[in-house]
Amino acid sequence: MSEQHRHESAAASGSAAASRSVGARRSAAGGQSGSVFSKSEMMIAAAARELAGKRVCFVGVGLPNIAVNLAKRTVAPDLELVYEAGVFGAEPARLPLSIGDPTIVTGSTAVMSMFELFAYYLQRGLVDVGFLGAAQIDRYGNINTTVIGDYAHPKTRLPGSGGACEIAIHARAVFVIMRQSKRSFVERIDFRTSPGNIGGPDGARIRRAGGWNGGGPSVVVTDLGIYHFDEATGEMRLDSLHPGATLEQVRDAMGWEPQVADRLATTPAPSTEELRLIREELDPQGVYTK
Amino acid sequence: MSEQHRHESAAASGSAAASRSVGARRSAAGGQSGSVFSKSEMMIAAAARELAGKRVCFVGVGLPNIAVNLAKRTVAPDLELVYEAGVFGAEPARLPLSIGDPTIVTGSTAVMSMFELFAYYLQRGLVDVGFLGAAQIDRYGNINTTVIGDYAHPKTRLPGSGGACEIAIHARAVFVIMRQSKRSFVERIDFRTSPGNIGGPDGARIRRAGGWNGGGPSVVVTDLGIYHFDEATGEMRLDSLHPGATLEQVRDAMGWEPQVADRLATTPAPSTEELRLIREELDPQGVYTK
Amino acid sequence: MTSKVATMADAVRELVRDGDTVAIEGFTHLIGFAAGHEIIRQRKRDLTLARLTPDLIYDQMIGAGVARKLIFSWLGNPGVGGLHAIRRRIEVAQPAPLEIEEYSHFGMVCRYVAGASNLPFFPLRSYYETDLPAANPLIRPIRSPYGDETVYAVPPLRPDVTIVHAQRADAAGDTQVWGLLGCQKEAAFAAQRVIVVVEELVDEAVIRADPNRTIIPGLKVDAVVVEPFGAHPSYAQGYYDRDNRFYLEWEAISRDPAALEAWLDEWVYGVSGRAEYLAKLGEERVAALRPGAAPSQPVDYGAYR
Amino acid sequence: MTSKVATMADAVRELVRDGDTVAIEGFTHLIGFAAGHEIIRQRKRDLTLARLTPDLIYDQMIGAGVARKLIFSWLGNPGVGGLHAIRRRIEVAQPAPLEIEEYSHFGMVCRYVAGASNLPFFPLRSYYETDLPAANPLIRPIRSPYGDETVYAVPPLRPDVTIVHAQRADAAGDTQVWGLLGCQKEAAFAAQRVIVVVEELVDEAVIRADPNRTIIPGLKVDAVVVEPFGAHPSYAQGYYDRDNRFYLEWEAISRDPAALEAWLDEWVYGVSGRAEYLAKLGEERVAALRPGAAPSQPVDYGAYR
Repeated sequence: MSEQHRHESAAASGSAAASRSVGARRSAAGGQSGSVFSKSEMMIAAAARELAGKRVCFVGVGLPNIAVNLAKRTVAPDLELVYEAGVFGAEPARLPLSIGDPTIVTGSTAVMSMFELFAYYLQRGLVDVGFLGAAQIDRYGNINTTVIGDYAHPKTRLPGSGGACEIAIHARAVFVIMRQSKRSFVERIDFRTSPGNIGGPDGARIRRAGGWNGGGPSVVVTDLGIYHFDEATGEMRLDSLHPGATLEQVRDAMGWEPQVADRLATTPAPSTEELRLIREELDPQGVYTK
Repeated sequence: MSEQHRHESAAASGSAAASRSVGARRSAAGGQSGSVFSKSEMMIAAAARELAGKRVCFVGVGLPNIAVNLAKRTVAPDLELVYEAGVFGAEPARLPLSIGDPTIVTGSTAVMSMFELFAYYLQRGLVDVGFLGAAQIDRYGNINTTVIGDYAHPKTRLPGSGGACEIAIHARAVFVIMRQSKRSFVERIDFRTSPGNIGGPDGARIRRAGGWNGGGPSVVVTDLGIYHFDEATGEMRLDSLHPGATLEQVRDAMGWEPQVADRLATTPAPSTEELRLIREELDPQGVYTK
Repeated sequence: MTSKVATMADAVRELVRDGDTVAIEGFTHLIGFAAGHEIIRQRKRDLTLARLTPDLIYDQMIGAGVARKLIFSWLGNPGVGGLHAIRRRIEVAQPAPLEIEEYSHFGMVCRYVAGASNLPFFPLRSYYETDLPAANPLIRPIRSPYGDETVYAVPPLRPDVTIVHAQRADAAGDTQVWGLLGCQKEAAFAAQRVIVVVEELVDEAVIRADPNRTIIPGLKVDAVVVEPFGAHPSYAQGYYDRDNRFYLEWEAISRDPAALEAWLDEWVYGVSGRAEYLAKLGEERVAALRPGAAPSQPVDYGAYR
Repeated sequence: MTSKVATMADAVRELVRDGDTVAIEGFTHLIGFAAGHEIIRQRKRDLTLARLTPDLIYDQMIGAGVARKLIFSWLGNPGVGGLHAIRRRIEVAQPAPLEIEEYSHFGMVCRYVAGASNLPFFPLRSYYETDLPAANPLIRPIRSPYGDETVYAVPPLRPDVTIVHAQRADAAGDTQVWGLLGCQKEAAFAAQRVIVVVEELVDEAVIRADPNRTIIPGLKVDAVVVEPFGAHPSYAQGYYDRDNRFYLEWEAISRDPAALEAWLDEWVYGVSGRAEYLAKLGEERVAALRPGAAPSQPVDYGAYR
């Protein structure tokens, strides 16, 4: 299962989840679009913009699905949607409510066995971007979706890897969408399900030496801002604050002292067109965005 | 490629081949059927009878194909035909002239990739009988279809393994159909392409210990008689002489002193019904049987 | 050709034995709920259940007490929440502990491929720099015989019984699926015994008119059970949609052991089989799940005579 | 979406380079004769040719001098005889030696699977107690990390170019095949560059109406060449039969270097491409190869809106 599933089950396990923004819809101050928008809408728009120029995207359901479809309608018209269930080139006629939705199959380019999907597409290195969610993430982008507490006697049993550890290793770039809090942005994760930049500075070297396809985590979009990763240290760096968010809020919502870009930007608010697409075409019932 | 191909290419390379019976058609003395029949017809009928009770057969084209189809109409009505090209449950509407014949696909039960055919059917152990031909065979049923002479500087380059080494290892039983001569029944084969009973007495042990599916060679049908293999010694044993063939002819056509059954039988000649099926339904043009 | 058509009750009674390793496969598509319910109804015990995504069906089965062990790669109710009956057994051993053996999706798939291929292991490039090999010592590094690269290996998974739901089969068990294929073929070939549950029983001629769609030959099939809507609340491509309402409702049922027990009493123990379950569900709800038509075009195999 | 449709001449000129490892796959079915002839016509040199069954097409190409090495598993003219141009180079180095690298069928298939899967090796249970590992030191034993079983490994095969013939594709290169699948999918995913040659160019909607038949997505395809009867004298399921007469005739042509040269002059160098080749072949001979109809029935994918 992909992003949103891990996500939401993590939510059900007591962790923060992006979809849990009920009540926040259209409550945040508007940006350049002049309109109000929810935190989820900001996260979707920010993630979609990062997909500019990408070709093949391993999709999860929920926010990543909407972000990917928004990108396809804006910055990445040639984006091909891959679902781990064994679909390439999906053209869903409705917003899939889960990855177990037959609409991802009808009208797709190719359906293949899961062996072929994972071996010939993902492990072969044909996937440009994969989305991951996290119950816990550390400063190097390593992710835990397995357990809170000890593996043998967990305080909270999370869903586990699914395809996440494979996406983390093989997707050329990894996008993370998640809400941040001291419980989710932690100094030390309880279990490493999906490798990010591993120990930090030598993460890139370990990936190259091991012949991994993936370059590691590329961007983390939270409800407060956008992080990229410093090439030298492998550490997450806050590059942009969402409209209305403050550095203090960010510091209060993470377990380590964050690196902050010299020129900290403000994320452009969702444009009128982005909001129109999200609200009218992609999630008209507001299932994921309210 | 399967039996007949190896076979015929071996023929083209100067070795004996079962299909080279041109001119022999209906020249041999008749048996209980009272009619005349060719050496090829005798070989086909003898091989077909050995298929009694078998379920899944890896088919080659030529004599094995006719033998298998004869068995399906007589002693083994439930026989399923498997072609290495990736077909299970073929029902050819005409006699396939090669394994590259589309008639093996149309109307079959299942078509799959060659990976799946070899991995999930053959290596998995689902094939009861495989047919092999040989340019050279030794007393333990080890087979050479690779080279005559030295591998690096061959006197005659033969086709090679194709799927033969896999059939020899994985088919529960291996049937060999070939003409015998001092050049083909040899004391020492030049190259072991397909293992039979290996060194003889410990062949069965090696197969068991290595976890092979295959029990080794089961029967060799030649133009002169029928051989099975002695369980204790792993050596070929002449159990039956075809009508009109003599022990002297047999000895003159092999490179070692053959084991002969205490009660050497005479192969029942092709029955009227066997001959009718071969001549009217299976090879009406006499391509393989004249 | 002998018919392998059987009732679900007979197929499960004869082919699923206490203590077996059972794989009900089908990734989001064609999940074998009808078969799982029959296993609950027959009160099978001490099963080892294997499945990439245990999903609601294994939450129900494990909640009902049929299993002692779970082999899996992702444990959740996709898009909704958790599988609380399973989690209770893992987190607080209620009502009993549950042994687990955990992989990633590709790791599970490769285990079935190894089983189907009669291989002693299968290599894959997963697990690097993760804690998974430490959590599951059956995930082992292996060096390539060409250079010094190291990959990981997983062992073959060889279920005693694999159960798959499919769109159609003939009476001999020749089985066809379209839409998502998951790893049903591999799980079936890996197994000792196979039960196929289908939406429709078709004539052998239908199968033979399109052999490329066959995923399992009758040769590997022990029983064919005809059970329309047997994958509900999951879906069957072209036959019915996923019943999302039930997935949403499961969250509350699964959280409460008493509610789970009541649900099992009403919908599993309280019905004789799938026909009664469907009648209880009601015609209207069932009818609402049927999709519009989206037919493929025929292809020509050619008559070669 | 950008169209990848190209002429055979352009596709071969741009995508096949001297010294490349080239795989033209298609096991008995859909053999890429038109592409092979264009490679001969453009006088490519020093190729390493990979293919399970070199068949007539590689006998022609190797006879024409395009290759320095052959990777294969079975060397013959199925049902007829030998490949004498290749054998002359192996047996008596005439007109030049030919390097060979030899496997079994399953070994070759596994090499493509390893290449397609980005694995450093692939395990299989072949080669036990044979002389093949001694003849080819790239076939190596490997111990299972579970117990003391030993199997064999083959290394990945990663062609610079894979060429496959298929029944149909759209302009983006999304390719569909039915009937025998051979190892075309694996050979294509293993390759750096892919040329697809098709009987018919179809609209994207035809592909999307039956996604289970797609074997290669446009993503992996560099050029789509529309070349009806491009697999003659082999066959295309549903389109034309195998032209057995030519396979029989090849035996004599291949045995005689002068006859081979004359044949190449007439049928390859002497024509501009497949259209002229077909015209030379004659309408009657081509028409006689067309089969009767044996259509599959449509399946319903369901419209889910």
